[in-house]
Amino acid sequence: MTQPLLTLSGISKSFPGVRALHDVSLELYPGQVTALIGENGAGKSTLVKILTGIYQPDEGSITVKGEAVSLPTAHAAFGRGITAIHQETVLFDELTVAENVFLGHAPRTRFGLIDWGRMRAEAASLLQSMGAGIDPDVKLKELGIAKKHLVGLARALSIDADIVIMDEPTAALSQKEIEDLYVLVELLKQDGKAILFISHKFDEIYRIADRFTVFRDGEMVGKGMIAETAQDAIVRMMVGRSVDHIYPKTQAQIGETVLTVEGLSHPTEFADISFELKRGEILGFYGLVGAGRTEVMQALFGITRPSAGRITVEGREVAPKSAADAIEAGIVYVPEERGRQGVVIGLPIFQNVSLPSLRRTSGNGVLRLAEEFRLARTYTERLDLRASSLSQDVGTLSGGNQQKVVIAKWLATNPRVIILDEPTKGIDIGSKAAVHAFMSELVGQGLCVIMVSSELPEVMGMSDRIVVMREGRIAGIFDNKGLDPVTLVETAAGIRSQAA
Amino acid sequence: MTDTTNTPHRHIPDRLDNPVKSAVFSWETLLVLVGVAIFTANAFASPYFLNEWSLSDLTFNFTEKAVIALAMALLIISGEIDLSVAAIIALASTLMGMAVQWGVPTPGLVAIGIGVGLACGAFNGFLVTGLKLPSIVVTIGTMSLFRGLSYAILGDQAYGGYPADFSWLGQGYVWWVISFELVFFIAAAIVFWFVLHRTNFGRRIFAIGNNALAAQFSGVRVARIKFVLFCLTGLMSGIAAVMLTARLGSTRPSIAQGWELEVITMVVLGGVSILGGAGSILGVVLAALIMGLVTFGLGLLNVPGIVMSIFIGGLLISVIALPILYRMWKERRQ
Amino acid sequence: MKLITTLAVTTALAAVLAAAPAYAQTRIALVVKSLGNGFFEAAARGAEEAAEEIGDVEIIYTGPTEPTAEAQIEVVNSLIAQQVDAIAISANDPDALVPALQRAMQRGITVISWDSGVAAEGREMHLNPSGNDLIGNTIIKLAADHLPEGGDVAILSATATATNQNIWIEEAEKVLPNYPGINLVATVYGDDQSDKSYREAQGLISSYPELKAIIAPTTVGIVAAAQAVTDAGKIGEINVTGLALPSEMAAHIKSGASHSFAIWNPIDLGYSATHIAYALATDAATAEPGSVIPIGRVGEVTIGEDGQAAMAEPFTYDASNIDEYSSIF
Amino acid sequence: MIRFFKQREVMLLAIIAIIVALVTTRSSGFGTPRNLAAVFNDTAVLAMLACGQLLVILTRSIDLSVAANLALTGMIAAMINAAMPGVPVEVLIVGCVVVGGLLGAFNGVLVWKLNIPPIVVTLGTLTIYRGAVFLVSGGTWVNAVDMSDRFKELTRLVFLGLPMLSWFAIVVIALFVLLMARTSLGRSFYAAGINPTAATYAGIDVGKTKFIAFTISGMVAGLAGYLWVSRYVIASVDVARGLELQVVAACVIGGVSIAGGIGTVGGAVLGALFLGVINNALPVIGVSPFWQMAISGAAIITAVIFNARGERKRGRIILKSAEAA
Repeated sequence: MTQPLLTLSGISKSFPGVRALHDVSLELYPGQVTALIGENGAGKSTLVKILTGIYQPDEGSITVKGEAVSLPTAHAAFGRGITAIHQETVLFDELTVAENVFLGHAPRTRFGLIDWGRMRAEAASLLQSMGAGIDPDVKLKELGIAKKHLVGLARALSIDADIVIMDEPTAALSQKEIEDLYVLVELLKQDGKAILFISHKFDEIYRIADRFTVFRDGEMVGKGMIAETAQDAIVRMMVGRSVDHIYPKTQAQIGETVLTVEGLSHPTEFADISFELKRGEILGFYGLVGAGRTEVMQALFGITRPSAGRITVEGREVAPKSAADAIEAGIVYVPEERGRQGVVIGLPIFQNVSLPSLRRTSGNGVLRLAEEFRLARTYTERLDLRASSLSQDVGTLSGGNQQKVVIAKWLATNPRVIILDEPTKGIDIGSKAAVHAFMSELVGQGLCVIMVSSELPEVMGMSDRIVVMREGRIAGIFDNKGLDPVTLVETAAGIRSQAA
Repeated sequence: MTDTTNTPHRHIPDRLDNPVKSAVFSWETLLVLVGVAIFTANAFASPYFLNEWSLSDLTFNFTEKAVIALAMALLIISGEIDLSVAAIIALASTLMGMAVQWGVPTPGLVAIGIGVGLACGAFNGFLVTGLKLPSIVVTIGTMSLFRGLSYAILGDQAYGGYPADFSWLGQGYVWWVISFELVFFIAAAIVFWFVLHRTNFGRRIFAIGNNALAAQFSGVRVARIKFVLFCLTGLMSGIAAVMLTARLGSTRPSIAQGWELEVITMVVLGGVSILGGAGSILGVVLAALIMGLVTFGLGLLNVPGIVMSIFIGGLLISVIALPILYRMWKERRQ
Repeated sequence: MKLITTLAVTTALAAVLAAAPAYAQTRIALVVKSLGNGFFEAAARGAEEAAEEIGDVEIIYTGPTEPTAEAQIEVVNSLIAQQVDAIAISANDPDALVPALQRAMQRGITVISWDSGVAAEGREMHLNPSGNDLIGNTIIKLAADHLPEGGDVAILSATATATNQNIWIEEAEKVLPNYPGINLVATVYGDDQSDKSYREAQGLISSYPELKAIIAPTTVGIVAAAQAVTDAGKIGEINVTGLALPSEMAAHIKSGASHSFAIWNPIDLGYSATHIAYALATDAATAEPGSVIPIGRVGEVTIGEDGQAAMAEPFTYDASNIDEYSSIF
Repeated sequence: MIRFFKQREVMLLAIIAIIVALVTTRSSGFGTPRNLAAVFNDTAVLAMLACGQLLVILTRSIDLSVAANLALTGMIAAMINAAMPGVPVEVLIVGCVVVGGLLGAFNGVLVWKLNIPPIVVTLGTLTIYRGAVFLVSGGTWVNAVDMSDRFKELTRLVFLGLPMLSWFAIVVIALFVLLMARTSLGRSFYAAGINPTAATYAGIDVGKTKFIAFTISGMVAGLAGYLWVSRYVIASVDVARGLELQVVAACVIGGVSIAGGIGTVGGAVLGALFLGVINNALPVIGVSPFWQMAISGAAIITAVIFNARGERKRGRIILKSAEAA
């Protein structure tokens, strides 16, 4: 049996009040992909930060190629041949592609100065070898998210690292781009690199990983070979119990049309969007990243201004010029980027919940705290929020609980239409199930829901009907009864077209 | 866990901290202690300090600046800044002076001063919220522009001849040694306290300062509120211009030179986060008092003004740095 | 926190100890436009000299950091609170200081202005360093004396708001007809900042190729103008003159950038102001038109109809006497 | 996009050229190489300071203490020169750079280690350093007579037709160009400003980068301290009061984004030259000097609007990718 390229043993790390990792161990083998699996908050990100020199472990040892090492800085991790591709694209928008690839380890001239010519040439050949047609001279901000990921990957390859950490690399990628990524991972394996692959998606873990390690609550709870282990077994390790109903979709009574969108267009983002939404219905929006789904939703929510089209809610035409207008019209939006757009970190939970409803909780513009607490309690308890008090800063909550605060905030406004944009992205299985159950409950009460999701099982599991978008237009609208997932994927990718 | 309807819900308390306890360990408490210490030190240092007229004169050292600081605090809490406030005073004062030459009576002068302030504030607000420009550079620009216009109008001249009843606004006493300026400042502080801490508008300012994008996504009309805050800051600068002009009885383009930095120092010293999202009116009022006490106290000892400014600068950095250093020291000991 | 308290208490104690013996004395505050200006430092030395001469006088030399009226009012307020016996002020604004100084007078404090005046209702009398007409005439004469054939001259002033500079320029313009051939082409303002004055002087040099003299009735301006002329290689072509302290201009007299300049003696000015303030504060004299106040070694002044008095004629410095004075002030 | 930014600098250069041309039609002496060299010489200090400020602004900070730093180091240099004329001027210059660097490093430490917002730190040190000038000098001036000839002459010596002051600026600007374009340190200022998180992952210590930026800005201010005092042969408390805002203005006019990460040495220098040309042109064309301030204010506002338009010129505006955190 081959020796591990990297071994972690007995690693512990605590933050004030939180034990992030306790006595965990991990081995990475050359030429193999090791999947790191765990719910959010299990300690995966902390581990990545320790491996890349951002955090220092309180206890434990790190061995690279049989040599005990310490990684005091990101630079030191570099030096040991460890590199990471992060969940989000952590790169530099204002710099060129070539510089993004080589920042910090650029080729030098004889005088120790940066050699721009060689840098460009090397970046170009690297990108070419990856099959990515990206001009090394353009600024990164000119690229779409998927291409940015490829640049991130090129950066990782340029470092010539032995150990590559991929932290949810497919989270923002489309199906086609994910396939391309798998090819690259194969190449890396053939090169003898050790890969740590972090993912929430079991299908991809089974597709590319050789080994797995499972974390739960900061501890290592299991490891083994993928080929020898069944999916349920891993899920049980992750959650400490078995999850039966991931998609508890119950059929609600479908009623009259609530929302009608006709010919909604925008100069650059989308065109000619028309659909209807009925009472008690969950309408899925599926498509590749960048297909324009979020932009359509934000237009309905008054954030982006459409250039043409009509929106009617319960027969009344609305033209939201701001989120405030949309809320008044009964349309609310749970954004994908929770931290930036969803919650106001720094304000306590109850103030987050009452923010859009202040007009109702106050008397003539004067705050009434008791009313706010009452409102917040009603909705957060209904969503089973886990918090020590309503005056707690919302920033101290986990991702899943923050999402509950956002949903509570909207329920408190008595909406007609709830738009959920990637509602379960980056939250743990437990909270995910709670969000799904709650969606079912909402439509049961006669609300209607639009759910934007890139997760095929989620879209298929939750929606009554599915709108597929491609390149800013609607490529098809499907009834979910007996729908073949292949149809959806092919429509989204433009392989198949359907007259809706 | 997945069942959200039938099981009894977990109860979440409103608060955990005892409000009294959190009030005791607040920034404002620190400021009160600093203020009392300086007051006591002043009383010991100078036999002339504990005298009703001295204490009354002391208030003139800060009231006009503090009136602007009230509005500036709201603006900074919302995540913006206005460096042009002193220049607004210059322009407002200049136009009031111009109006005097045309024989405009006192009510008209006050209206002009406040109106010019409001217009300047609206101009800043338009540039920042309408054209989406960063407020720090916009107001560096308008700072030159407003004062520059004042220079262009006045040149080497000065305006004087303000009516006698006008000067009461800057020099008059409402009762005993209590000046009009002080009364106005206290009234304005109460109004601002109420608006910031007790109204929806104030709550929205905090939300914007913590996360403007999320606030916008929660239905807060961010641009409109920021615009109002710029107007408010301009308005208060206009009022400060009225009081200062009335107190001086003359207008020159160099009036209120350098006040913007003093006003911002006051706000930051008052515990308002320069990054936005946190702060209180009580803190700003206490900081204004402290700055008045320090400058007047050192003045009584005939300490040169420039040494006072070192003291203020040091105070600004140290009151912010000391709690951080203390926290670091405590963490290291653990 | 603790540091601040300690500091404050220490300062307090030190001040109490220092201030204790001061009560019996006559306390005269010499308030200047701003601290850190060589001219006023020299005046303060004169005041100290007068205080020593008189005996039981304590001089409080003070002023704001920035030359603004608001800052000066704060200084005056703290002097009122200290119940000083007299305030002698060189004002940043003739009108703005009036209310504060009136309050001082109401509280029984003697108020006079010197150097840069306060409007009549804000002081008992004003001591001009010299007659405004004399100064106005002198600055033109200094230029004309070296221009027998006449020529273009320009004035580089301090801030556009400086009272005294403006009066002198006005007076200078009045006497211009007496100097045929002298042609005043421009008046610019350097704001008493060296870089701005320098740039304004450069502007004059390049805009007026026929320029023969720059007159700067302010000490920052004249130094900057002399430097600009030197740097432009125009020594001998353009004569820089005006009002300045000998120590500041010594180098330029020697280089030839300036043939001559004038100034009253700032030491004498501080000295005289102190004597007058003392005399008025102790009721040895009254401030009414016609009264004559002795001012020690400088002689005496007579208060005119407008409540003003002039100390002495400006004194001209050139290569022959510069060394003698440049080490004094 | 690179092309676009280059274009912007060309545009600024063109605007400056047009102003020079227009002024020359009114006063023929203005456009002569001799006078333009004088204008450059006049702007040299501002341009150098703008380069230092560029580093600080790139890292999402601001340094308001540069002018006070300049005044303090200048005063110290002048006082040492007056007291000990024997100390070689070269030593004094190195001393100025060191003292200025230390003052800048003090700002940097407060920003780096205590995480105090830069605007608060430098607002505080601005008043402290300015006050310190008063304390060290006791309020007195250091005049031409007190300074040694070499101290005064060094900035004026003409070499290849330009005074040494201009050469100092040219060398400093050249060093900055080299630093920013060709060294990893230079690139790390951009990286730290564009995306601090990503910079950390790329092995850049963002706090330390800010510290270095403040230190370099301080070093430039220190050098400028000597140059200023030598050029205007006077050291006083009031030296260069208010210059800090002009320095920031030069950067803004030169297209440096106050949000960090965007800006070039060329832009900052051109921004300074723009202000220099305006300052020098007004007295020449006989515009009342009282208009100067209003004009430079209007120029700053126009430049900000112009810059913002440029930054916004993007293809697809997708909200969520606007700021890849």
